[in-house]
Order: sequence, then C-alpha cells, then structure tokens
Amino acid sequence: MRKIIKNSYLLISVFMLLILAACGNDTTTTDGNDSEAEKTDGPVSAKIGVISYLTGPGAAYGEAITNGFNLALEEINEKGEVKIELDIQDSAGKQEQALSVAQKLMSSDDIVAILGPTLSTEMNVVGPEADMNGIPIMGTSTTAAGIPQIGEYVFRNSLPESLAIPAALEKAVEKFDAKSVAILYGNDDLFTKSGFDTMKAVAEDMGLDIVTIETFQKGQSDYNALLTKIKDLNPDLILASALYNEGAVIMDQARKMGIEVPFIGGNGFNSPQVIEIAGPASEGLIVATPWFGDKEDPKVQEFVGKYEAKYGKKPDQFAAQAYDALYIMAEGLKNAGEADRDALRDALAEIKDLDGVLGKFSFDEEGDVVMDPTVLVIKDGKFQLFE
Amino acid sequence: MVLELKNVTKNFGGISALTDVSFTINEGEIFGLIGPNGAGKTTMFNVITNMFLPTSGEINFLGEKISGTKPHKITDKGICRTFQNIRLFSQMTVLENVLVGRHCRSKSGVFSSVFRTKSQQSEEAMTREAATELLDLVGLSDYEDVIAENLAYGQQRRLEIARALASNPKLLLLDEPAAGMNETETENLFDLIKEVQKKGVTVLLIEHDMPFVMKLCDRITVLNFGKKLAEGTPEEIQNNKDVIEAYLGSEEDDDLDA
Amino acid sequence: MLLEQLINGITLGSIYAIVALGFTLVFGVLGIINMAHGEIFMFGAFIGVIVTSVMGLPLWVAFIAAIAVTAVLGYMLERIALRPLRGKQGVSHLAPLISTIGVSILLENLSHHLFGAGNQPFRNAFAEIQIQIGSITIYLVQILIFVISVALMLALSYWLSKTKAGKALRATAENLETASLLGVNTKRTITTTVIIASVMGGIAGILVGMAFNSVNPQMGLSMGLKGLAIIILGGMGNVKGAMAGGLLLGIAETLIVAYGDSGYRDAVAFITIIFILLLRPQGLFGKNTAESGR
Amino acid sequence: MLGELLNPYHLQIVSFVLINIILGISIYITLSSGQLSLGNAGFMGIGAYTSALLTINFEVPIILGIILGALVAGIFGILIGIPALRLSGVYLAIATLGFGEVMRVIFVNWESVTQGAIGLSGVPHLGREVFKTLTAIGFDPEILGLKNNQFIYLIVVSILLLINIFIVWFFVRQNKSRVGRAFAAIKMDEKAAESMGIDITYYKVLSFTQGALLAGFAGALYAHVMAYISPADFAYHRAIEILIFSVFGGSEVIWGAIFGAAFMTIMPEALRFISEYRYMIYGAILILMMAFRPQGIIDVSLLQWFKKIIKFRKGTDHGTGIKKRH
Repeated sequence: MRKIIKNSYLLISVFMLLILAACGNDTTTTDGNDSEAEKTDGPVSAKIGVISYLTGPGAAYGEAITNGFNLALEEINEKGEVKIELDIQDSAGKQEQALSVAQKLMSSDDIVAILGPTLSTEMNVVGPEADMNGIPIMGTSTTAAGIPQIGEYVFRNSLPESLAIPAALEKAVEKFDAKSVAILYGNDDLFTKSGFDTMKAVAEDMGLDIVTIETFQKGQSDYNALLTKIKDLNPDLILASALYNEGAVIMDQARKMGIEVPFIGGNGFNSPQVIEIAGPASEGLIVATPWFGDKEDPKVQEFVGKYEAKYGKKPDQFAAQAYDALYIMAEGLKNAGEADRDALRDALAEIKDLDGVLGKFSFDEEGDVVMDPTVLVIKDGKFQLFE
Repeated sequence: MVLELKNVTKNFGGISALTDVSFTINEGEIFGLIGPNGAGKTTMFNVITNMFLPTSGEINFLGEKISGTKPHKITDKGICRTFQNIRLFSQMTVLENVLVGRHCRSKSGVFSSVFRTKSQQSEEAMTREAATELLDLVGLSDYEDVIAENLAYGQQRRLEIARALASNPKLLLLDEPAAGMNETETENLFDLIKEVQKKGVTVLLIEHDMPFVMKLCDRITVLNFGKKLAEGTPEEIQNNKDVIEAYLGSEEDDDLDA
Repeated sequence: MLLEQLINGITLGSIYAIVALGFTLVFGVLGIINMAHGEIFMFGAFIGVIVTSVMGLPLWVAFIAAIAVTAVLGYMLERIALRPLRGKQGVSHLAPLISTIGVSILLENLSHHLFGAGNQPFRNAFAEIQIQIGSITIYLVQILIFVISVALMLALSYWLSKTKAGKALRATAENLETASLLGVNTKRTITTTVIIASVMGGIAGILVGMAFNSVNPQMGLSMGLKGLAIIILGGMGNVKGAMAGGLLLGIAETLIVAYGDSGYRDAVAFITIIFILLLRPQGLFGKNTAESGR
Repeated sequence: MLGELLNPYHLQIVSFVLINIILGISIYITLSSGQLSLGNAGFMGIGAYTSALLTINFEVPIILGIILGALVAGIFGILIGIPALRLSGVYLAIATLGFGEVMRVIFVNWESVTQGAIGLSGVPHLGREVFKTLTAIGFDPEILGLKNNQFIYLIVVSILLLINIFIVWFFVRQNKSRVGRAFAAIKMDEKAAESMGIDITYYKVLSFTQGALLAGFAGALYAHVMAYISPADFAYHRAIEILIFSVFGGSEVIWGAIFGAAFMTIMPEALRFISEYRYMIYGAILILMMAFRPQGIIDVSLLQWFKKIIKFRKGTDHGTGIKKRH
C-alpha cells in the first residue's frame, strides 16, 4: 500500500512532464498565413518578435522597453502606413532562455525581425544565431562594444558607450579643467565592464592622469574602503562605470566622506532613480544620453505626455529607445515594401536621419548608431543640460 | 603466533584507555577479551586495526610490525573485524554487503569494470561465488536480495561475520557477537565460530556472555581500567581472585552469572 | 589614510561579526549551517527601510519592527525547514543544509517581489551624526555598530555560560537526547536559539542600512557567504572566534582594497576559508580536538 | 516531413536538457561516495574557459578542446579533492562553495585571458563547425529536407545524445562493479568501509575527480553550444541549480539526477507564465523535498517497483526470494 502512495509521486511527475511537453508544443502555433495575402496591396503587414527581460532582478528594464514598444505600436498601426504585430517573449535575463526564445521566434516563418534582447550578454548569444538564420535583429538597450559587428543582420539603436562617454568626458574636462581622474567600475557585469574599457581608452587618449582604477561588485553595500583611497589621491573627476543601483550608493557614500568632485557616469548610471536613491548626494553627476525628457521639442513632449498618461510614470531612456526602435522598424518595412527578412535588412541599413524622440537617427555601415548624444548633469535635484 | 601486542598504551588527551597491555595469540586459537564496561576492549580493537594509533608500544601480526599501517592495508594483510554496534551497509542487499567485504581480494578498476574485461568478468564471478558460499556458511543464503537493515538482529550479526570473512582474514576480530541474541541464536553462533576456527581462522573476540566465552575460548585475557588483569584458560580465569573482585566490584556484577 | 581605512575595516568587520554570531549560535546548538541567515538579515534591513524611510517612523520603531519580523522568520525557518528533518530516520546530515538553501532562495526572490530589485535608500537623521577628529570623520553609526557587536558578543557568551537557559542550550548542543532526559525542553530551546540568531541578523540588517545607506535583495547572499567564511575562520560554534574572525575579515578586505587590488576583495574570504579548512579545520580560535574536521 | 517535425526551438531545449543531465550526473557521482560538492559550477567554468580559450586562441579542434577542458577540470578535481578529504559533510560543502566563488572571481579579474565580465564571444559553435565541414565537402541539408538551423541543432542534439548515452552507460556499469560498491560503502559507513579494506582516500578522490571531470566536460560543451560564456554563467546560482537537479530528481540513483535535470530544464520553458516565480518555486521544492522525500523523486525502491511491474508484465516473475522482516 505504501509503495503505491510512494509511486504515485512518480506517476504524477511523469504525467506533469507530459503535460508540460504538450504545452511547449502548442505555444508555437500561430494563425499567420496572412503575410502572403497582404503583400499585393494595402499597407505592409508584419509580425515582429520581441525578446525582453520581463522577470527577475532586471525586470524593470524589460518593462520600460515593452512599454515603449507598445506605445509606438499603437501609434504606428493607427497611422496605417504599415501594420505591425508584436510577439513579446520573456528571457528572464538569461542567455539560455534568450536563445531558446529566439529559436522559437526565428523558426516561425511570419516573424520578419526581432527586437531585443535586453542585455548585451544575451545579444552575444542570440546575435550570431539570428545572423546565421538571416533575420534582422535590433537591440534597443545593448550598449556593449562589438554588438553590431556580430554580423550584417545585427543592428542597434541604443547609444553605445563609445559615443556617450567621450561626449560627457570632453565637456566635463573642458569645463572643470580636469587633469587627473579616478576610475571606478563594476567588474562583474558586462555592461559596466564594457563602459570602463571605453572610459579608460578615452581618458588615456585625452592625456588625463588616471590616479587609480578601482572595482566593485553587484549588490555591494560598503564602498568606504575604495572611496577613502580615492579621497586620498584627490582626483579632479571620478569616472564611474556603474549601474544606477550601485552608482547612487557610491555617490551617497562619497559625498558623506567629503568627496565633492563631479562624477561622470556611463549609460547605466543615467536614471532618475539616482536622484531618488542618493538624494542631494547625486548633485554633480554628469552623463551623456540620447534621451532627455525635458527637451523643448514638441515630439519629445508629446511622447512624454502620452507615456505618462498610459503608464503612470515618466519614460526613461530605455522606453524612449524602444519607442524609436519600433519606428525605425516601421520605416524599414515601409521602404522594403514587403514583409521579407532580407528586404527588411537592406531597408534598415539604408535608414538615414530618421526623426525620433532621441533626435536624428542613422545607421552606420556596421549597423551601429550615428547620433549626437546630449550631456546632462544633476543639479537642484533634477537632470539639466550640461553646458 | 598470529598477533603479538607489546606494551601497548593508548591515551586520549590526559586519560589513558590502555596501559601497557601485552599478550599474544597463537594460530588457530579462539581468544577471548573480557572485562567490565569501559575496560578498553573496543579501544583495543581500534588500536589493532589502526583506527587509532597506539600512543606507545608495538603490534606485530604474523611477525610483521603493523602499527602505523592504514586500516584498509591491515585488512589487506589479513585482519578483519565486526563492530559492537553492527555497522552493516544498511541500504545494500545482503549479498552486496558480502561483495564489499571481498573488496581487498579483488582488484578490477574503473576501466576494466566499465568495459567488462575478461579478467574482470571472471573476478566478479569468483567474488560472487565466494560470497554465496559465505552466506551459506552463516545461513543467510535465502536472504541474498534482502536489504540489510530489514534483517533480524541475529541475522545482521551473522551477516557482519560473513562480510568480515569475505576478506579471507587470518585473524577475525569479533566485538560482542552474541550481544542481543536469544539462546538458539547464541548456540548457532557458537557453532559458526567453531566452524570458522576449523577453516584455519584465528579468532579474537570481546564478549560479555560469560558462559558463552568460557565454553568457546581457548584462552582469555581480562582487561580492567585499561590494564591487563589476568590471562589464562577459562578455568584459570574463573578461579582468579582479581578477576572475581573486579567483576563483583564493578557495577555490572551480573556479568559473571549471565 | 591607514587610520581611516582601519575605521572602515572595523565597521565592516563589526557587521560581519554580528552576522557571524547568528550563524555560530545556530551551528553551536544544532550543528546546522543556516544558509538562510543572510536573507533574514536582508529582510531585517528592508523592514528598517520601510519603517523609517517609507512610513517615516522613528528609528527605535524600526528596530522593534525588524526584531519582530525576523523573529517570526526565525520561528518559521525552524518550524518549516528544520524541525521536520530532526530525528527522522535516514535523513542525511546534509538535509538541513539543503533545506536552508531552499529558504534562502525563497526569501531572496520573495523580497524581489515585495521590495523591488533595486537599492532602497535608508534615510535617517541619526545616520548623519558625525564626529570630526583632525582630518578624520567618524560617524556615530560606526561607533554604535562596533559597540553593539561587542555588546552582543559579551551578552551572548555570558548568557551561554552563566544563565540557566544558556546552560540548557549548551546541554542541547552536547547531546539532544541526554538533554531532553535531563528535563531540558529541547524543542523550545532550539526554537529560541533560531529566533535569537535570526533577530541578531535583523539587527545587523538595520545597522548595515544605516551605515551604508543601501539595502537590496542581493545583499543577503554576499553577506551570508561572508558570514559562513567567518565562522569557519573563527571556529564553528565559537562566539569569540566569530567576533575576532569578523573583525579580521573586515579589516583584511578593507586593506586589500586600500593597498591591493579591489577586484579580489570577495576572494579574500573564500581563499582564507579554503586554507583554514585545509590547514586548521577547527578554525583559528577553535580547540584542537582529534576528530574535528571529520 | 523531417523538416516539419524538427523545431529548432525544441532541439535547443533538448540540447540544454542533455547538458544539464551531465551536470546532474556530475554532482550525483560525487555524492555517491558521500561527498557533497557545491563547487561543480566552478569546475564547469574551468572546462568551459579552457576549451573556449584553446579553440579561439590556438585554433584547437573543438573535440580536442572539449576533451582538454574536461581533463583540466579533472586535474583541478584531483588538486581540490585530495586536501578536501580532510573535510566532510557541511565543511566540504562550504569549502567547495568557496572554491566555486574563487573561480568566478578569477574569471572576472583575469581580464587579459578571460576578458573579465565581457566574456568570451565567438566561441566556435559545435553545430555550425560541423555544418561548415559538411557543406565544404558538398553536403546540403536540403537533401534531408532540413533548413540550415534545423540541421545544425540536429547535429548538436545528436552529438550530445550520444555523449549522454555513453556517460550513463559508463556510470551504470561502474555502479554495478567493485568500484561502485566501494563508493556506496563509503557513503553508508566510512569507518566500516575502511575496515573492509577499502582505500577511502583513493575512492573519495576518484569520485570527486569524476564529478569535476564531468562538470568540466559539461562546461566545455556548454561553451560550444552557447558560443558565448561569461563568469556569471558559473556563479553561485549555477551551483544551486545543479544541486537542485540531483536533490529533486533523487540523489541516490543515477536516474534521479537525469530525471531532475530534464524536469527542471523543461519546466520553466513549458510554464513560461510562472517563470517569474521560478526561483521561489525552486526554493520551495528544496524545503519540501527535504521534509517529505529527502531522497528525491526517484529512489531505489521506486526503481525496484518499476522492475517488478515490468517483470510482471512479461509474466516472468518467479519471485526474488525477498522475505522482509518487520
């Protein structure tokens, strides 16, 4: 009798396994042979896959990104020049899952392009696969070096650190007449490590004296030791390649310790959250960004207004980049004139000076971003243009 | 002379568990080691099998010094033991327990085992044959596939002896083999040990069941507080004043009558 | 600079020590490594944030709330993850390790949902009070942390060696069955222990929040792993060893950042424990017993 | 026909299942001699980095790279396994956990070789390389009615499947031999095993090394299936995931680790909607399993029950002479 109870465990689990396998099978079926039909006349209709970081510690990024997509989607479909459908999938920020999901999207014939994934680590895995299968893929938040170089089907519209950091650094050095810098970076994260590599190269190019290079790890709470060391070396500027979570805490502890010099951050440091976490200690953070929500541009203000009305919060750079990305896709589809992967790729590569909320946008020959970043500084409790 | 202990002393911290104990065991003997609880009998076993290193003194087995040799090497040389509180491989089957006992008499390694070379196959067959014979000897042939912990207590004791015998020992150490057994079981055990002796195995046993010891053993050594109190044939021991006093003086005064 | 770095090191070390005291207490009595301790610590910190920054209540309320919540967590840990395994036949000694790992994963991800993944600031006027000595700034919080950790250590060793409850605890640690035969209510003793240890974690959480103004769900993991390293460094179950080990590690980490490579900061703890375990399994301050480490 | 059946998405998941099964077995094999190693993520990383670096920098063939990766991990296994003998139980678990963390810190900091957190991209892909070789000699997957990526993942899955079958066969046979019995004896009672003449040192190091070797092997395969690795892939969470494979599936028998790895890999894919709660469920599984079924889903008696049913079906059940007491 006890045997039977015991073994029911196994039966149940086997049964569950079967059900799960069955579920896995079903989810890929889609009701889409309409792409062929739409080809002849009327607007181009296409389905685009989205891979986003929707669950787990970085879910906030994925949420902002998908919000940006959805807002753009509504507007584009309303205009009616092209008709787009999105298939949004979660990757939980993990390479394995991103790759699985990408396979799922790529193997479905009516998906013409992929937006995402969120993290550069994921793109490093998904990019080569997409390139080999000949499906255009565009990152909206992948800023690490080398992403568009993966292949000719790989694009991005996120401002790489190699554009953002020199812009911020040049302006700051000029303004403060800085000679020496200390560099801080999170060494266990692709994003911040990649930002650091750029920072170091730029600082060396500019002939700045790097007094020290210090590292920290994700989730660290005590930065006193390295800040004390930096304080002692007394640099003119501190370059911090950090995500805003750690970055804000670093600024807070630095100001407490009496370090008053400006901080220059990378893309990941650029978030209103910094002000929220560090409060007055965040004053003096300089970042370069494609996105400035207070820009006096009707296009920008319209986007901010709509976004706020719909999602109840101000859009950040991730939302803005995603919003523009879908417009880029729509433009590409319109120019391609058909829902075809290769045609779309060629059309995307041709895009020049497209007006978006981030400014004028073009791809260079590698599929990377060409645009002028805006340099901002935190002053009086908010981001302002840094002049 | 199979085993020779010369002035063996074992200290734990400041407390000495064995002090200057010497005795010798001759080939083919059944040798008893008795004494009140805490007299150092099990410590003696642990020292002989080198689970503990003796603090001083020397132990010779078949004329070879063995103190300082690793326990598994000692088994290899021909000493194997059972435990006071039965330490079978409780989740294994009866047969598997005996097969493990055969470990040091076989030598196939990872690759010969996985690829089942000819020599491995014949070795495995021989191992199984020997194990089956031993189970026959201890009367457990019907229980080959039973998980060891499901055996009755007396059967577990016998299985432990079979497992120890599987290593072809020249000297078998039995730690209270009759403990917890009923009369029939004890009688069977008596026959079994005699049978083992006939096969040419020397036996050293610790036992509290005095009539059993007196009947079974050729010679006996008495330990008390880690010191050797007396040594001799069963009659000599039974009539030894010191021994009687030690047992009467100890809390377990029923030991002699049991 | 050395002096300032030493202060940094002692502050960090004192926090490590309080976390380690919680580990060591549970290990001393139950022989279990409570892998969930770091996450309970993190919960304590979050409660502190919610009470002070979000609800705007005074600091002492935060302490009480954190103590209450971590006490409940401690009770649930004992009830759900530890008690069912105790005295059960055929349960390996690794079972409690694995089940507390389960609790830690559960709590970490629960806090993602409850508090969000990001850093929460711990705003409190008390954290701003500072004392200026020459060029060196010392925050009152830093002194407080050190004092609390020393006080907890002293109280704990007094409690264990002098009071009746403490003796019951030690008897339980010696031998569960014997203690219950002697009339010690072992069930209650164990529950008390786990609760006290958890509360110490909660207190450490608030102190970290105040000292570093940063609370996030991942802090439990890194703090927990450090705590583990410390109890091995100081000898398992050794109260004074945990204190000394904590301070030592805090200072060592600070100095490696100050004079070495900050990238290897996290490795210091683990390289040390690997060496300690191999060379002196009883820990730096443990007694040398024949069977330790086996 | 074949082309419609083979969905690259499913093939992809199967390939992860197969790699995870090797990881599950790696922790099982160390546990089978009674040692809990939480350092397998570290060994996995050693295997992955070794093979990736050799193939990228020295153009070593993938197969050789993978084998060398496994061997290097195995050598580290010996180096760690010998001193770790002095430790048992929780001490061993913590020391190995520490080892895993140290490895991760080294991968992060040794930037000149490992590129730190940037990771190694452009690791030769197992499937794509084979595909390239085959197309070079004029083979076209169209013959089989397959698209390129279908074919590539079919190659990956077939290779992994063959490897898995070999590994399972290897360890099933080992378990039934003198070596497997020695492992089991040490796990059940180390002192008694020693008294039975088993060289504990040798067998414990052997099983620890086998576990490290397998983990390194799985890591090397992982590198060539993902084509990108970074230190975060081999962190604490990976160690816990591997532990869960074995604890959930059953730590006493090899089939437990296999079942656990398969189930735990497929579950989050099949139930994507719960993926938000995935880790919470992992946590709960660990707690509940320890409380109610510490040996895991699949254990010895379940397997015996299965065998009996199969025998019964075949009508050849003569009774095994099992007489249970109590």
